[in-house]
Amino acid sequence: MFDRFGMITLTRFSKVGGIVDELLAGRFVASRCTRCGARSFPPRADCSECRSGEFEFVEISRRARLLSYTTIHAAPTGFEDQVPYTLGVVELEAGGRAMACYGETLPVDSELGTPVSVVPCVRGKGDGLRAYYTLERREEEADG
Amino acid sequence: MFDRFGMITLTRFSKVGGIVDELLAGRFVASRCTRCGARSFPPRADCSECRSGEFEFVEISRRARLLSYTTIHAAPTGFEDQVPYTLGVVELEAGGRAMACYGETLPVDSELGTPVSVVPCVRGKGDGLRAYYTLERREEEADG
Amino acid sequence: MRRVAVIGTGHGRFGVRKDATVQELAFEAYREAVDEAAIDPAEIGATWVASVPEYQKQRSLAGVIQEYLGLNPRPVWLTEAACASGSAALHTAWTAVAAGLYDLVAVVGCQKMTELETAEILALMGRVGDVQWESVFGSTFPAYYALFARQHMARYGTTREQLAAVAVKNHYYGARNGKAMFQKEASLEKVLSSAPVADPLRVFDCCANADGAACLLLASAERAKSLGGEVVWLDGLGSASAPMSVLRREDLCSLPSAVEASRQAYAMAGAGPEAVKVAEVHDCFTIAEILALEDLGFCAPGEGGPFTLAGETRTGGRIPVNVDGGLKAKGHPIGTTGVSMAVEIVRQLRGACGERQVAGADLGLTHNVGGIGQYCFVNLFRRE
Amino acid sequence: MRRVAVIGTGHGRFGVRKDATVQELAFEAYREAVDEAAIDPAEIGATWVASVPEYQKQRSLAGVIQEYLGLNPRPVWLTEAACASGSAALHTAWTAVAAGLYDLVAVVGCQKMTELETAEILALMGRVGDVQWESVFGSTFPAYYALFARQHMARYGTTREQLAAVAVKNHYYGARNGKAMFQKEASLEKVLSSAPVADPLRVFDCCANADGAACLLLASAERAKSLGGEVVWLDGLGSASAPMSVLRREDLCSLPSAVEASRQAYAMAGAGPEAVKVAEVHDCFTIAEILALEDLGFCAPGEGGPFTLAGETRTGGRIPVNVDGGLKAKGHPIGTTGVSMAVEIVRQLRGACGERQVAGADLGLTHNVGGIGQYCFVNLFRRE
Ligand SMILES: [Zn+2]
Ligand SMILES: [Zn+2]
Repeated sequence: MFDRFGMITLTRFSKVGGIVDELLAGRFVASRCTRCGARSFPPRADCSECRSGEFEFVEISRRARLLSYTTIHAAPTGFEDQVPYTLGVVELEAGGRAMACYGETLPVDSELGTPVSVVPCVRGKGDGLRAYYTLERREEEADG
Repeated sequence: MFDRFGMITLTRFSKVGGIVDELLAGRFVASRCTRCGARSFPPRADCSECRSGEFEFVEISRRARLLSYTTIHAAPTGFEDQVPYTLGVVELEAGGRAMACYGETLPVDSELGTPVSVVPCVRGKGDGLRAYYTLERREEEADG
Repeated sequence: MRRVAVIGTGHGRFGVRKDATVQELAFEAYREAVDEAAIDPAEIGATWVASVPEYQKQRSLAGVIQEYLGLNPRPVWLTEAACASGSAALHTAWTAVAAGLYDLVAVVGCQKMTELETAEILALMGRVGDVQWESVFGSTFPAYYALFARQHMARYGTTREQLAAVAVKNHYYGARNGKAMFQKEASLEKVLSSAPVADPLRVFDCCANADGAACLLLASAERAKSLGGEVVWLDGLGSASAPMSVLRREDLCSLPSAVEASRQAYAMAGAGPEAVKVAEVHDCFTIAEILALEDLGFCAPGEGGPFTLAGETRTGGRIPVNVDGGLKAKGHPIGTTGVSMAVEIVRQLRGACGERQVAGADLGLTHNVGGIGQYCFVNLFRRE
Repeated sequence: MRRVAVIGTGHGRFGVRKDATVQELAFEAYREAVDEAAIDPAEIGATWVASVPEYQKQRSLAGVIQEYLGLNPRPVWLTEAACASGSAALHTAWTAVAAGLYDLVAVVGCQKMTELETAEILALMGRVGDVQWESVFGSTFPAYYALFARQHMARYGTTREQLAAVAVKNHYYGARNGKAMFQKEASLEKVLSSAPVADPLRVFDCCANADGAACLLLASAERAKSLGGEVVWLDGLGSASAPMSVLRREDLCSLPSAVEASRQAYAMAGAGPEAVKVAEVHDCFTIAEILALEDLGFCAPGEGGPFTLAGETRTGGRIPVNVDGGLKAKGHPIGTTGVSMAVEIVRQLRGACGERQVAGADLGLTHNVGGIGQYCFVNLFRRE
């Protein structure tokens, strides 16, 4: 399941593989410990607060701010056709951070601190299916 | 240079890469420390006795005895088309040991201790050139 | 040097774990160890991660594990000694506590072997030996032990039935271990008639790649005693090497690193093989368990086969060996194995092994071999 | 704990070594160290090998190295902490001698990075970070440091010229180090106009993959003093971790593992940054040297750029840094680097560095980072 997450497959199996289904349904989710309620993005199967291994996915806000970014000119395997591509790290309003590629709407020269949205995306079908998210432009007062 | 040694390439560069030229010339050689005279098969660039890094190749007898062997049915990458193949370890009369595949003349059910010869072989050309050695049958009193 | 105790053990389920990442596997074992020891994780001064890196897509695994366990900023690094990586981590941890650097540390063995594609596994299988002079002729991991087995059979008259008896015994105990990969007995006929891998070894002579994790918590004498109850001590450590290349070994009927490591461990613990009540030995192949029995002094050289066939390595025999199923039935997540062995011995010394329990176990031994013997670690654990 | 000294150093030529296997590279450094210390190798009680395994076709390298050095049956294993693997081996060795397990041990850093095919290197480059949540979006090693650089520039006004000044300095010294990969100066213009890699970092902001080996011999105080002459002591060790994932780091303008490791090392050695006369810091990228200057307390947070541009990190400046060329010009055989840093500092403390010598160096520091800071080791060496 997890092998469909992201732009290429590196990790095939994970207890949080269900994130793929959530993204396919258009939901941006964090994990939530069902014992103590601690939330995490990126999702974790095991709670860093109380060590419980029971969790659920909860939908969270897509609202975020740009923390840093880089435009990559020397690509690793699987990204050769993308260069140059821009990768950003964002601080989520719901807590936690995400790394993702810039979507079409986010200008490459956006300043640090710029409001962005983390938007679920699906590409391909069958064996070629990929579920991921991109960083998109967000108007300051608009919601995700 | 060393990338031509053996049936497949794993090690591309070595100070003892010259063994390939020796095998191409039909010579079975050991390394010899030019300071203290210590010989080694497999060859070593650095002397285990005196730590000198100066060595030369010296031709040695092909005479050997079978120490152990196995017939391999589950092949690794590069040997898929060979199964089953038989691999032997021999004790060289000149000192040291060699591992190699059985050549066409050595019966697969030879007993341990059977006299064998270690015979230089060359296969292919250009980029496909391979230099190696095989284990062949030897009559007790004949010379390799 | 301070005396060092094992105060917590954790062991995940071994097998094909299509449900978890390697760090998620590690967490299962870590959770169990922390809960068992009932300590605050903030006490853990450092962590050593044992894993053989090339099986995982995640590079530099130690960093990911320490983050996932929530143990930053305390130090962590990885130890690798092939199939003995777990014992290398345990040795490192023991030394750090013995030296007085830390009072409480963690050892995490974790390995994910079944996530790679078949082609990747076959490529790794072809690079187990010395790649310069051996692998280029097609040697594989079972092939080396097959060379050992052939010599042992020729010199001592060891038989296929004796080899198979190792597998039969280990499957018998694996069937009684809820964490084992193969929880199913295997008949002598099934072992003898399985498909050939590297003659004379067959499928049932070989252990299987597995996913899985295990964890140990070590502490200084003072901290261990403060927890109350009986303490299990790591009192004897032995560690030695032998030439990587089979072409540089004097003898193919013994692992010289095992002989040397056991000599060190017995001397340090002040106890010989006759005092050992339960042992975990490295049965990556059936012949390997036979060699271990001889190298450790449980029986004379050449006697390993008859000794096994006579049942001396079963519970009730002279020295129960691998009564958790061994690598053969429990599975062999290579970086984890040394840690898993130690977990079993500590639990045996605590009398916590249920129907697999060896009565009166007060001194236990682990024998963990790397590759074809280029490394061997022998450890002695004592309950007191 | 016993005090531990460095009694021997060896350093091979770094670069693209199309002449040698990794064990042959290791032997060059080992030979130099043994000859320099003038000891009998039979005295070496154990060896730790530092290397990042995935760059070599040879699996379980430690076994091959120990055999090729002729040190069987003494124990050996490998330590891995990404680019800080060398310091992890040194830490392990220090602990074993300090605990009293051995009187004399060897640390061998060795790495062959240029034997892989380009496709294999590109695949490795794409798995440097957390593969589950980061690498699947195309992150690379320079990309992470680019994220750090971008933040540092935004927060503190650090400039491209200041970053470039690190590279210019390190190439200046590399041109004076016969073992360096790039023994050639680089102008500010050349650095600034080199091709972009991960914006704002360019080719000359990045160190290069290299082949090479280095070796250290450590001994107990008693054994070290018996050799006569001045002794170089390893008196302060610090080692810490930080989350592997950049998504779990509080701040992108500092490596928390470096701050914590240096705190430990200064406390243990009883000396602060003002007492350090020469330092080797982990300049895998130009921004990394700037962060190091700040994390180690050589200058205030945000001052690393101006501090460098003012020449304070050159010989004659406040604290000479990487006067062997650093990773940038010397080359970065990742498993070897931590050992190479220690070799340079020990030689500086002995006054053996010729035109690169720092006058009056009696306390030296190494700062060795693994990956993007998931590991950091800081060590303090003292001549006495
Ligand atoms: Zn919780
Ligand atoms: Zn010599």
